[in-house]
Amino acid sequence: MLQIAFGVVAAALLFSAFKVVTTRNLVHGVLWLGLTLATTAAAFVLLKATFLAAMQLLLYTGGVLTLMLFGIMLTARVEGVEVPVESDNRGRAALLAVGVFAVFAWTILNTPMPTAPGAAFSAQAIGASFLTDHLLAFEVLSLLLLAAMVGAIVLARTGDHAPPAGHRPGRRVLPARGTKGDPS
Amino acid sequence: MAVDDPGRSYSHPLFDTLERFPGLDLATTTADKLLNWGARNSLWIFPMATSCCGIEFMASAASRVDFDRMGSFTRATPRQADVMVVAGTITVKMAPRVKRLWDQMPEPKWCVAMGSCAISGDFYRDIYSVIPGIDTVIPVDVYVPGCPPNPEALMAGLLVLQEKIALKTAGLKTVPAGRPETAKMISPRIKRVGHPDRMPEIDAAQCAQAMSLDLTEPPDLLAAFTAAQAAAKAAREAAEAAAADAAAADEKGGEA
Amino acid sequence: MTADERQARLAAFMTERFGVEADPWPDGGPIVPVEQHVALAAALQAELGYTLYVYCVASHWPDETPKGGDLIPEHYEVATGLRSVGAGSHVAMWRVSVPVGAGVPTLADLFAGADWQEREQYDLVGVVFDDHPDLRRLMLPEEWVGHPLRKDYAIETGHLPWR
Amino acid sequence: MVDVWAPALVFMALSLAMGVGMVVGARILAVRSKVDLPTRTVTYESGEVARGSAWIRFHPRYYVVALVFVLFDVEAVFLLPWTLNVRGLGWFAIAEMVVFLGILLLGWVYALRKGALTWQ
Amino acid sequence: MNPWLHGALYGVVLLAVLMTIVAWATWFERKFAGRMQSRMGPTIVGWAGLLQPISDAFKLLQKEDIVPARADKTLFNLAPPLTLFFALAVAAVVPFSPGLLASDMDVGVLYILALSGLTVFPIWTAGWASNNKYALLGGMRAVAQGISYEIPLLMAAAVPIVLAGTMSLGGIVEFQVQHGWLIWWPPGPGLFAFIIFLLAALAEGNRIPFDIPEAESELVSGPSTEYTGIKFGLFYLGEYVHTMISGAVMSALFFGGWDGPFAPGLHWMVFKTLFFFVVLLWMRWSLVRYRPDQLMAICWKYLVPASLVVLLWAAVTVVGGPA
Amino acid sequence: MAVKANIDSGRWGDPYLDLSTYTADADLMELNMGPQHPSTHGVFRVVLWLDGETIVKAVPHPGYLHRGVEKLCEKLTYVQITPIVDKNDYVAPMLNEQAVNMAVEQLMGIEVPRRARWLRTLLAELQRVASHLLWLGTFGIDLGGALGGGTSLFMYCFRERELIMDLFEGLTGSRFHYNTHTVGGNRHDVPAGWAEQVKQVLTFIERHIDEYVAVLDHPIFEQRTMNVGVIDAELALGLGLTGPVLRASGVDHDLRRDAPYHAYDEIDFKVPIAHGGDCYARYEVRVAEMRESIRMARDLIDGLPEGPLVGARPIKTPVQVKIKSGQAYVALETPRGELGTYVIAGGDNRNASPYRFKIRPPSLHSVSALPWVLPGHQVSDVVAILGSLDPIMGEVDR
Repeated sequence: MLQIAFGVVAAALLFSAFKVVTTRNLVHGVLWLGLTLATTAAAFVLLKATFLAAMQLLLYTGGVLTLMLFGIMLTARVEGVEVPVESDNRGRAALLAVGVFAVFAWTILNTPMPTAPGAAFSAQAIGASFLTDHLLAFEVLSLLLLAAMVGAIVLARTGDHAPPAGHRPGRRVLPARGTKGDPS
Repeated sequence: MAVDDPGRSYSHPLFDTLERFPGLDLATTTADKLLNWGARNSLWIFPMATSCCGIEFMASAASRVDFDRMGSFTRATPRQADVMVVAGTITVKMAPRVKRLWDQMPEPKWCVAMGSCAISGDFYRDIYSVIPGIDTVIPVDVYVPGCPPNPEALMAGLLVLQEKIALKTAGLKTVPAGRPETAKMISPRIKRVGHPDRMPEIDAAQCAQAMSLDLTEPPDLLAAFTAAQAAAKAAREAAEAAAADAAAADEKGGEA
Repeated sequence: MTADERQARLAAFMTERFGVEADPWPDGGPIVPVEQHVALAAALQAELGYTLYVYCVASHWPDETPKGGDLIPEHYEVATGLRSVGAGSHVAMWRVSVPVGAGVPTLADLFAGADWQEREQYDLVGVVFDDHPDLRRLMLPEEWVGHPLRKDYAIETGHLPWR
Repeated sequence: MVDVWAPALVFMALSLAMGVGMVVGARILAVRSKVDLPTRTVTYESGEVARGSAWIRFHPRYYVVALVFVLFDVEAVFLLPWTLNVRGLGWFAIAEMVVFLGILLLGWVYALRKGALTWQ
Repeated sequence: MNPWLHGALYGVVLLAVLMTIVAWATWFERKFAGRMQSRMGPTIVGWAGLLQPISDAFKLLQKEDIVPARADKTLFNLAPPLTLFFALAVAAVVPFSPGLLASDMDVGVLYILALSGLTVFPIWTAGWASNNKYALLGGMRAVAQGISYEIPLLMAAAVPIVLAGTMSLGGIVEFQVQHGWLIWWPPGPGLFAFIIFLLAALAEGNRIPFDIPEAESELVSGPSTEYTGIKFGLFYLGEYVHTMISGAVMSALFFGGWDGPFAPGLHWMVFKTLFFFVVLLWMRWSLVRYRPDQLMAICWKYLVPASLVVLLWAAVTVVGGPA
Repeated sequence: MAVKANIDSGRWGDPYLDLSTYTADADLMELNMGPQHPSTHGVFRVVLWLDGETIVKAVPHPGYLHRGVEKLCEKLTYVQITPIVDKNDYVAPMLNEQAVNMAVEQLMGIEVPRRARWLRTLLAELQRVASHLLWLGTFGIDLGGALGGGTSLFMYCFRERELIMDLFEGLTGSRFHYNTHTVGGNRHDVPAGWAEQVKQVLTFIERHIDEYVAVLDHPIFEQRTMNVGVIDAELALGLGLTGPVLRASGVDHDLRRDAPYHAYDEIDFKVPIAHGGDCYARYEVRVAEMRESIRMARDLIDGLPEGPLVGARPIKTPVQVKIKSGQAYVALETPRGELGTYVIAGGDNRNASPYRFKIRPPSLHSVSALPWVLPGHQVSDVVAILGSLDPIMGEVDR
C-alpha cells in the first residue's frame, strides 16, 4: 500500500514539476509549483516526517507561493505574454542542472541517514535541538530574518507612492468637530 | 424540459435526450417538476433600479412587505440572479447597459417590468432620450403597472411570475393579459421583442452597440428602418383593404 | 443685513462699477455685456461676499420679430446666479446675451461648480463656454447629435436603434 | 502512521469529490443557451464593457506584505517546536524565545515605521 | 478497522451531516437576520420556509454555466471545488467526541493552520481567473487579509499547545477535560488568545466586519462576481462550512470540546459549534465592515504583537505558574 | 485662479489630471463603478483610476436617467408640471411640487393663505424626516453591505419611513407621488384624526432615532466615516453645495432661516451645523436635522391655523394659470439643499406654459464634488463618500 502511495505521490510530484517549467502561463506555472510543494509535503508524510510536512504546507505552499504570485503580478503583465519555452541558454542550463544534481547527490550520499523513523523527526525533538544543541544558530537566525525584512522593505519601496495631488484620508482641513453650532 | 418553451432561448440537453426514450416520461416529468419548483421558489432578483420605482423596490425588500418570505433577495451581480426587475425609466444612454446586463444573466431568467416607465415610458414616452418601454430591448415576462407600483403590487407581480413558471411544467400556454387595442395605442416605434413586425436588424444593432460601446449609428439602419416601416404600413393597409373588400364581398354575398 | 438692503447695495454696486441699470430687476437680473461677465462674478465673489455658486441657465431664442418691432436675431441668453451666505441670504443674478456661434467666458476658474453647470448647459442648449477646462457632454451620450433644449429640436426625436 | 494519515487522505479525497461532483452534476442538469451572443460572456463591470484587462502589473506594496508574512511564517516554524519544549526546558526556553522575538520585533517596528504594512 | 475504510465511512457520514447542517444553517441565517430586522425571513416554501435551502439548491443546479470569454477557463472552473475542499478538509482532525474523528494526528493543530493558510488560494484563483476587476481586487484583498491574519491565528493557536503540551486536538481536549477549559484556566492567556483567535478566524472566514474581499457595496460580489449557478453555490457553501468548522475548532481549542455535564460529549460539541456559529451570525448582522487598510492596520499594529505577548505570557504561566 | 491654486497645493484633488503625466510603479487600473452598481444610489457611473487601491483620478458620468424633464415642461401648462416634477427628487417629492408652485405664484403675484403655508411647511418637514431616514438606511447598506449589519439599519429606517408614507397616503391618497400642491395653495385638507396620528408617528420616530444613534456609536462606523471625504468650506461654496453637506463643512447657511418662505419666519427652530466636513459630520448634521424637524412638525401641527387652503384669488380652472412674461428664480431648502426653479415665462406667446424651465438640483452640485474629493481615498471610501452626499439621480439627471 505504502509503495503504491509513494509511487502516486512521486509521479504527481514529477509531473507537476515538469509542468512548472514547461507551462507558458506564468500564473499557471506558479500554481503548478504549489502542487509540487504540496505533493512534496505528501512525500514527507509518507516518510513519516509529519511535522516537516505541515511546515512544508504552512511555509512553502502558504507563504512562499503567495510571495511568488505577488512577485509575478508586480513584474509583468500576464496577458499576452507567453513565456518562451525555447531558450538559447540550453547548454548552460543543462550544465547548471547537472551541477546542482551532482551537489545534491553527493550531499545525500554522504549524509548519515537514520534508517528507521525515530524520535528525531518529532516536533518536540526538533525544538529541543534548536534550544540546546543549535542555540547560537537559532539566535543568529533571528538576526538573519531581521536583515531580510529590512532589506526587503528597503528594496521594494521604490520611492513615494502617494498620488501627485489630492486629499489624503486622515487629513483634516477644518477645525476639530464637536461643536454643533446654533444659528447665530 | 418544459421550462423550455418555444419563445425561450435555451435548451436542456439532459431532458432533450431523455424525452427520446419512451417510458422515461414519468421520471422526466417528476424531475422537471422538482427543478421547476426550485426555480420558482428561489427567484433571486437583479435590481435594475433606476428611479422612483427603485425606492419602492427597496421598500418591498424592507420589513413591511419583505420578499425574502418567498425566498427572493437581491444579488448585485447579474451572474447570480434569476429575475431582472426593471424599476424605473430607461434612457437611451442606459439601454445598451440594460441589454448587456440582461444578456449576462444565466438562463433560465425572467424579466419584470416595474412601473409605467419601464412598461411604456409613461409620460416620458415621447422624449428624445427615453426608451418607450423596456420590452423594445429585452423580453418582459410580467408587467407591474403603477407610478410607482406599491410594494404589494410588486409582490403580486412576483407571484404572477411564479404562476407563469409553474404553468410551463403543466404544459399550459400563458395568455397575454392586456387588451390588444390598448397595446396598439401605446405601441412604440420600435416593435417589442418577439413582435412579428420587429426587424432583425434592430436586434442586431442593439446587440452590436451593447457590445462595442462604439455608439455610432450603423449608417444604413435608418434607411432600412424607414423602408421596413413603410412596407409594414403598406402591408397592413393592403391587408385592411383586403379585409374590407372581403367584408364588403361577404356583405354583398349576404345581400345576394 | 436683510435681503432688501443687500439688493439695494447690489444694484448700486452694479450701476457704479459696471454701468448696468438694474432696471429689469428681479426679472432674471440685468443684462451685462459679455466682456464683463467674469469680472462681475469675480467682483461679487471677492468684494460683496456672493460666494455660493447657484445656477447657470442658458436659453435659446430663435429669430423673432415682435409685433411692430425689428427682427431680434437668434441668440443665447445665459443667466447666472450667485448667493450670499448666512442671514438675509440673497441671490445676485445677471444675464449675458450672445449671438449663436459666439462663446461665453467660463466661470470655472472662479467657481469649481461652474464646470459641471456649464457642461450641462452646453450639452442641452448648445451654448459654448470659452476656455472651459473640459467642455464635454454631461447628460447625453458623447455621440448625440443636436442640443435638445434648443427651440428647433423636436421633443420626440428618435435615436435608432433604441427609440 | 498509516492509521493516522490514511483516513485524513480519504476524507480529503471525499471533500474534493464532493465539490467536483456538484459541478459535474450541474453540467448535466443545467440548461444551455441556444443563442451565443457576445454580450453573454463579456466581463461584468457594472454594465460597462471593461476597458483593458484586469491582469495588470500590480504594485510592489502587495509584495512587501507577502514578504513580511513569509518572514513571520519562518519565525512561526521555529516557534511551534518551541511550544512543546516550554514545559521541559523552563525559564531557559522562555529567555531564548524572548531574545529571538525581540530581535524580530525590531524588524516589525522598522516595517511599521516605514509604512511597509500600510495597505493602499 | 482498516484505516482507509474508517476514513471513507466516517467521511461520508460527516460530510452528509455537515452538508445538512450547513444547508439549514443558511435557512437559519435568513430567519435569524429577518428577526433581527423586524421582518420574517422565508416563510412560504415549506413549513416556516424550511424547504428554502432545497429549493435554492435545485435552482442553482439548473442555472446555465457561463464562463466569461476573457477568463482563464481552467482555473475558473477549478477554483469553486477547491474552495469547498479547503474548507471541508479541516474537519478531518476535529474531534466530536472521544475517538470520533477521522484522524487523530499528532500535529492536528498544525494541519488546521496549514490548511486554513491555503484557503486563500482558491479565492485568489477565482478572482484572478475571472479577469474581472472587482474579482481581482477582491482576490488580492483576500490574499493580503488571509496571510496577514494567519500570523495572529498561528500565535493564538500556539497558546493551547503551550498550555496543554501537545499538538493533537484530541490531546488538547483531553487536557481540558482533566484540567478545565483553556479559556478560563489559567486565567488570562487563554481568554486573550481566544479573542485573538476569534478575530483572526473571522478575518480568515471573510465574515463581517472583516468581509472586505466580497464587500458587496463596492466590489459587487468580490471573487465570485463572475460565477453562476452551482459554482457560486460552492463559494457560498464553502463560506458557511468554514464558519462552522471555525466554531468547532474554537470550541475544541478553548472551550473544552466535548467536555460538559449531563449530556454525551457529541451533544456538547455540536451545541458549542452551533453556538459559535450563531455568535458569528450575530456579529455579521449587527456590524458594518472595515476598510482594507484599517483591517491590515489592526492586524499588524495590534494583533501580531499582542499575540506574541499572550504566547509568552502563556509560557510563563506554564513554567512558573499553577500549571 | 483660486481653484487652480488649491489643486496645486494638494488641498483638493485634480479633476483635470493628465494621466499620461502620472508616473507609478505599477499599471493604473481603470475601474467602472456604475451605472448599475449596488451602491451608486441609482444609475450613476464613476470611472476610477486606481493605483493599487488608491484613487488617482475619478471621473463621474451622470445622465443615465436624463429624462428631458425641462424639455417636457416647456410643452406642459403650469398646472400640469406639478405631477411631473414629483419624479425628479423622488425621495422628497413634496418639495419639488412646492418649488414649482412657489415660482409660479411669485410670477403671478398670488398670495398663499396662511393655512396652506403652514400645511406646506409641515409637509416639508415630514418629508425631510422621511428623506433623511431613507438616507440613513442606504448609508448603512453602503457601509455594511447587502449581507451585513448595514442592512439591519436599512430595515429599521424603512420601517419608520413607511409610517410617514402612510401619513401622506392618508392626506393625499397617494403613497409616493402626491400632486397635492397646486398654484395658490394645497389640494387636500387635513382629514379628521390626522393630527393625532402625526404626533404618534413623530413620537415613535423620535424614540427610534436615539436607537440608531446608539447603534452607530461604535468605533468601526467612526473609523469608516471620520476624516473621510473632507470637503472644506471654500470648495463647498465654490461647487454650490447646499443643505446638510454645506452645513457639515461649517457654513451656517439655511434658506429656511436666511431667506424665509412658507411659515418658517413664524416658527422657532435651530439649524444644526458641524465642522468636520467629512462623512461623519454629514451624518451628524442629518440626524440633528431629523430631530429638529420632528420638533418643528409638532409645533406646526399644533399651531395649524384655520382658514381656506387656496388663495384669496382662487384659480378655479387650470386655464386661468397664465403668465404673460417674466423670469424668476425661486429656491427652497430640501433635504439635499437648495432646490431652485428658474422659469422664463412668455416668450413665444404661449402664456400657459413656460418658455424655459430650469430646475437647479442640489444633488447635481453634490456629485460634482466627487472628482475633487475622491483622489487619495481608497475604493471602499467611494461608497461612503457618495452615500454621505445623498445624491438622488432623478434630480441629478432630470
